[in-house]
Amino acid sequence: MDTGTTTPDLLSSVAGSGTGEGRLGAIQSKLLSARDSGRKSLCCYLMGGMSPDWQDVARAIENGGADIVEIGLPFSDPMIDGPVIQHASKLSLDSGNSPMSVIDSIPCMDMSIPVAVMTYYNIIYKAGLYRMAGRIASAGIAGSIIADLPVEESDSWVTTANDAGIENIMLVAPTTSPDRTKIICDVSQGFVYCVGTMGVTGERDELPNSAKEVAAKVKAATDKPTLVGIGVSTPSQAASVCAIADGVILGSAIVRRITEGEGARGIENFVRLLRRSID
Amino acid sequence: MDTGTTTPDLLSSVAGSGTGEGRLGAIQSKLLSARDSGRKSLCCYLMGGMSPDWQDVARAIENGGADIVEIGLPFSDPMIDGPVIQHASKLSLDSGNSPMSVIDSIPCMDMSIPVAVMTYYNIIYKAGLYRMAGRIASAGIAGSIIADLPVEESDSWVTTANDAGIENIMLVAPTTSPDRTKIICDVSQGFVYCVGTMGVTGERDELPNSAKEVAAKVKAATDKPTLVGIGVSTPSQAASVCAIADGVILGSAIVRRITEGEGARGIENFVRLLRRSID
Amino acid sequence: MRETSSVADTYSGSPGNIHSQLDVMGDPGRTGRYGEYGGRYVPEPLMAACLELENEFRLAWADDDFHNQLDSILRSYGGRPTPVTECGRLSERIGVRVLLKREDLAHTGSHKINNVTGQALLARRMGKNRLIAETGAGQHGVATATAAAFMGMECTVFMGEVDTLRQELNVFRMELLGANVVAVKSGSKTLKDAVNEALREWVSTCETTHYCVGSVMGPHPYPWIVRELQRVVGDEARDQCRQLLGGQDPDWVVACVGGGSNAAGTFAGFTDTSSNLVGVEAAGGAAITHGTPGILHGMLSNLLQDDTGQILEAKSISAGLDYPGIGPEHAYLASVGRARYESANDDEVVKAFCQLSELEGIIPALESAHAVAWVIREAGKVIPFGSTVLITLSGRGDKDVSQVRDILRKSKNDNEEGRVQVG
Amino acid sequence: MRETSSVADTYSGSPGNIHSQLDVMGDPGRTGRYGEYGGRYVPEPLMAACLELENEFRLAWADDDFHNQLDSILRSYGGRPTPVTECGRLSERIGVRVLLKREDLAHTGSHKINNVTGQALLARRMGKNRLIAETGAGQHGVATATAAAFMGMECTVFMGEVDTLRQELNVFRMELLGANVVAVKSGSKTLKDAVNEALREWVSTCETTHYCVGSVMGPHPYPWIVRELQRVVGDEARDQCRQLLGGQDPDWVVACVGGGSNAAGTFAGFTDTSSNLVGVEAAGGAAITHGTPGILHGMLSNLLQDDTGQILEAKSISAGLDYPGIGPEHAYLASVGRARYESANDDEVVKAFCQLSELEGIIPALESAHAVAWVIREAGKVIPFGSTVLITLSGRGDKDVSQVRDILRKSKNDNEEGRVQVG
Ligand SMILES: Cc1ncc(COP(=O)(O)O)c(C=O)c1O
Ligand SMILES: Cc1ncc(COP(=O)(O)O)c(C=O)c1O
Repeated sequence: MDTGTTTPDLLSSVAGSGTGEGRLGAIQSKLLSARDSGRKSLCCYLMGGMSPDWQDVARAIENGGADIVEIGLPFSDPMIDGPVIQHASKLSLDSGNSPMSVIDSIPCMDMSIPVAVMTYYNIIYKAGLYRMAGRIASAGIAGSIIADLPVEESDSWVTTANDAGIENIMLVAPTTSPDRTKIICDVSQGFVYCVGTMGVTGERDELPNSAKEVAAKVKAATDKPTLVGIGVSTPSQAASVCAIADGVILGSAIVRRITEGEGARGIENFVRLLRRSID
Repeated sequence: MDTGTTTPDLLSSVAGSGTGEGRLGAIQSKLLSARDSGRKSLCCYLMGGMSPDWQDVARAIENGGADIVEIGLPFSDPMIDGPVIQHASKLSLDSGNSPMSVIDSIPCMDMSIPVAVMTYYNIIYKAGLYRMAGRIASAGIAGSIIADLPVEESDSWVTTANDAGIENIMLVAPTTSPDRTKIICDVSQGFVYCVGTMGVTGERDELPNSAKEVAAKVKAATDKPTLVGIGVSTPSQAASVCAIADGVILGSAIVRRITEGEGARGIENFVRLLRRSID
Repeated sequence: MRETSSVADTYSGSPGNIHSQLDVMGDPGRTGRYGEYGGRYVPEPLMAACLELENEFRLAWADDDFHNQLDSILRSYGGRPTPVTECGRLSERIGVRVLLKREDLAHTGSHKINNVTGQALLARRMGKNRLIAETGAGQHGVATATAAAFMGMECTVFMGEVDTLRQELNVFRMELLGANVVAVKSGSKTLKDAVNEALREWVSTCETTHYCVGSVMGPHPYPWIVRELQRVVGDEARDQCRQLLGGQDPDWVVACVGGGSNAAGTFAGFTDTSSNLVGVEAAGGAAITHGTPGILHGMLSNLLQDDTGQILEAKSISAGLDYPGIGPEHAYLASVGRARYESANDDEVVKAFCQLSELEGIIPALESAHAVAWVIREAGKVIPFGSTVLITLSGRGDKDVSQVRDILRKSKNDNEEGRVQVG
Repeated sequence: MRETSSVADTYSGSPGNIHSQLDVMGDPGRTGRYGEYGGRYVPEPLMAACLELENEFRLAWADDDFHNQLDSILRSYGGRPTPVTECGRLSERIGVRVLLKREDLAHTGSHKINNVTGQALLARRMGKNRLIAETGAGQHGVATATAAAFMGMECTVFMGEVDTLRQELNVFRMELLGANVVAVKSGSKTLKDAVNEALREWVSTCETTHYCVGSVMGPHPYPWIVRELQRVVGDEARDQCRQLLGGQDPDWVVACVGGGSNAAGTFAGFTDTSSNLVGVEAAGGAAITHGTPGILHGMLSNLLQDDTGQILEAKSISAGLDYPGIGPEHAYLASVGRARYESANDDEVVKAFCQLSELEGIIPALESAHAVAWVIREAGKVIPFGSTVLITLSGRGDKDVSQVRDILRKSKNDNEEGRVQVG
């Protein structure tokens, strides 16, 4: 058994760990400098390997004006994802991709914006934390988002990732208590991922009230960049959230378009629309 | 509720009732005089109404040399009958016959040998004992055999039947105890019906040992005519039983032949064979 | 016994504690009479077996060892005692306090196990190593096969061919338990014919075989034996009710009636109380309401029959109540007014089935749902608001779920078709 | 908690009373760890609900009123205590003394009712009036729907689409009980996807809804809660065994393992005895034997997964064991050697199913038949002749009868075809 199990016994032991301090990573510096220059940030998600042209799409996202691209590593049981991303994950696996194959293809994509991988903890745990951190780092990936790794369980990964130079981004939810929010904000690196709605990933017609509330809560707790994802689906919703947040994360709205056959050009246009709406 | 329920509380109360004594009925006198003249008796059964020509068949039975004809009154649930007679009962009911219609057709058949009806107690009970006894007697029927009326329950019917001049024939089984045999023999009128085998009506390849044993048991207990039925199927079996018994009763062997389409002529020949085998 | 009709005259129509002086549900004597009902109308070949059985039962029932053995099996194998459940939500809904005696929790899913366990022990005592039984829906057949398996006895179950097709899974269940299932092709090919066939088989095998009758029916001593073996239901329930009701008895005690064994066992615990006893028959098999006295399967009781004495088929949604007769003691209790007998129709029963499931999380056997249906219907009418009612839930409804689904689907389709035609 | 690996080193491979000094099966603490296993790997949106649940459970479980309420419902509604049955004929056949803890007699037909009743009470305590649950074969779904009906709560059950088709009748049963059944069309459309979907639903409704997890799995505090709620099985069984065995404990205590709740509840009663504890997995779902550590559904435990961490489908004859993981405490007990985990294959299981039916008149759930199958196989081998073995019979097999019939028919046909080809 590897180090994945050396978790802190109590939340309090995490609070002082201050892993979020120290030299800034690529993601956090990029987002901070955007904020410093009065710009809102845009982070777009797609599932690695979900379509033959996914690498082109990733570049299109960059070209469209995103600040960060978030790349999903496929997992059979994506517990916080709605049908759109579940399906993308399945498409990726069914066409013979694996989390590692996705990681390994990142370097040749030659992205100039920072890349973060988003996945579930078993993918990392099974590979071995050290091995996975090395692999991610050597692929030039800047950050990680582990959907099912709450702060209590995050110590091992955060340590290992940091050693490899990876920023680990943590989530704050509408139901996260103030105390807890403070701790998560301390631990999170790159930015704080505000979960905009109580629910799984997926597009919604209306921006939930909770999206702005959680952003406000996080902004009150930290100076770190504060991006809202889950529940933000359209350019106008993105604009609305950015009244408070430092930026937005869009996933399902993009993944759905890819699934529906929209190519790199179409995605680039959509990202451009998003960019324009928050600028 | 009619008198059908005034049954004796205990077997012992039956023992002394001696309903079997007194003036002799047609059946008993016929069988006794046969015995006195060294002849064995033959009783043949058919189900009333089982075929369009059943009345002709009954006369054929007489012509073939039977001493008694036993006519079944159809009942939906003939508990001691095997498949052959069950089926005959169903045929009779299905063609619109009823117990009463069978009884009522006896007079015009103009039989010169005594007729006994064989049925189940519900047929009598439902009609009313008094009414049924009257109807049977006015049809010129001499005797009754009620398959499911053991001696304990027989008091009401025996009294009513006797008053109407009907001889009620009772059964003794292989399992009937000696004491009980004595009582049944006392109560039975016409003859004592020895159940030749532990089982339902139906033909059997071999004559069961019990056929002779039960006959011997009954003969040791009474001077009344002792006929064996159930389990006797062929002329040679009939002959074999008559080594001990005063006669035999054949039912299924005849009913099967009728069911299979054998007409009056065929039945008459079969009865003649039987007659010859026991003479 | 001979005073029956005067007793009936005195008490008929007046249920209540006046009866506590009567020895109702006692020993029916050597003749097996309940007033005018009961008796032993079997062909002579079966008399010896019936007499032997009566004698053995009298000895066994007076024998502490036998009771200890039986009680121990029922406890450690059969799941007794079964609880009494307070039905909070149903009670609130209908305005009377409903308690359920939970025979659905007994092994094999109904009260039938109480009876077969006792009879199997009795058979062993008599040196008979084979059981035969009739079954309708299969509950009694499964219970008998179960007892036979547990005690290492042979077992043959007679089941109407129609029922073997309707209840194919129960046939397999009995076979799994090691029983031989015979499909009866005579008569209406249903329960009453299965009884006939079991009796026929018994005639030829009674020296080695015990006929395990499934309800308080058949020739004496069966109605008595089965009632005594089911008495545990009523005895337990009375004690449990008194605990729940601060020493009081329920105002009403209600049970469904096919042959009448769960009702008889239940009533037996309450005859000397002031509880009103109600047996609920299937509307299509209401031998007390629509039947007339007659003799079938060895007993004098109320039967569904035509004018000429031919037995009619009972027709109900629940195979376990599809019997054209009723136990003779029930005919007696009805005649003296110590119990009343009502009926519930198929529609009410399906509704009650659904209501109990949804309100209490208990899916009742369709048979048992008859008792529930009557209580739901009469709450606030015959049963005054605020009364306390004990219902014996004779069995669980898992066996009936697919049938009810089909019924509900059909009635939904019919309604939809109806709507289409209207629109 | 931190000494885990040294504990594992000291004791691994040596089951026996040496462990009685350990606080095995105690409070897993705030982190919910069983050695290295367990934990709480859920997305942040669920953390508040998990923490609230843990806090509430700690309060409730320390509250006599809560225990009294729970015990009273389990007794008067759920049919507890369930008996321990001595299997005379099976014991004679295999040469070891077999006792069965009869969870098949509990309401709804399995041990699942113990867990859901407790969780429903807990939900009510938390002011949540809606239950959601995942289900595979439908047993836990039926149990949850039952508890919801009884307590007047709303209920939604998630069930893989494949399973809704395989277990159509259980879907209707849940609907009868008033639950809303959602057919899950994602992933393999079976149990693990139902869990995913229930978790997803919980994310959006956790403020009003309690997720009633069906086994000792999921994020802390579920494995602990469910084990504690199932502990009643083991506690009762130990007392009952001591009564039967003159104060002794059984040499072996055996239970089947899907998620592991009936085994955990049973083992909990025996950790401080010298009994050997054995969990029996389905050969096609043997997460301990063939799995590797990983994280799924909020817990770190042994999982069936490929090299890249994708979860594999479990495949077994019994839907209730078709789970690619196992409760984290079992992974722990295996790692420290306090319990051993074995497996039984489909053929053995069908045979055991038939044998127990025929010899004891008890038709076991296919799940439970795994435990029986292992005991039959190992009697005289791993289990010395003359040993005493307690098997928890987690449920009844009525739900499985039609499946077994089809299997037996198919194998009969295959054999016959085989014979024809040969001859
Ligand atoms: C559950 C259940 N209840 C009731 C009955 C009716 O029998 P009785 O009236 O003898 O209780 C049956 C018969 O099969 C049954 O299965
Ligand atoms: C009867 C029965 N036994 C066992 C199980 C397996 O669950 P667990 O391992 O949690 O006891 C199930 C699950 O559905 C079941 O229905």
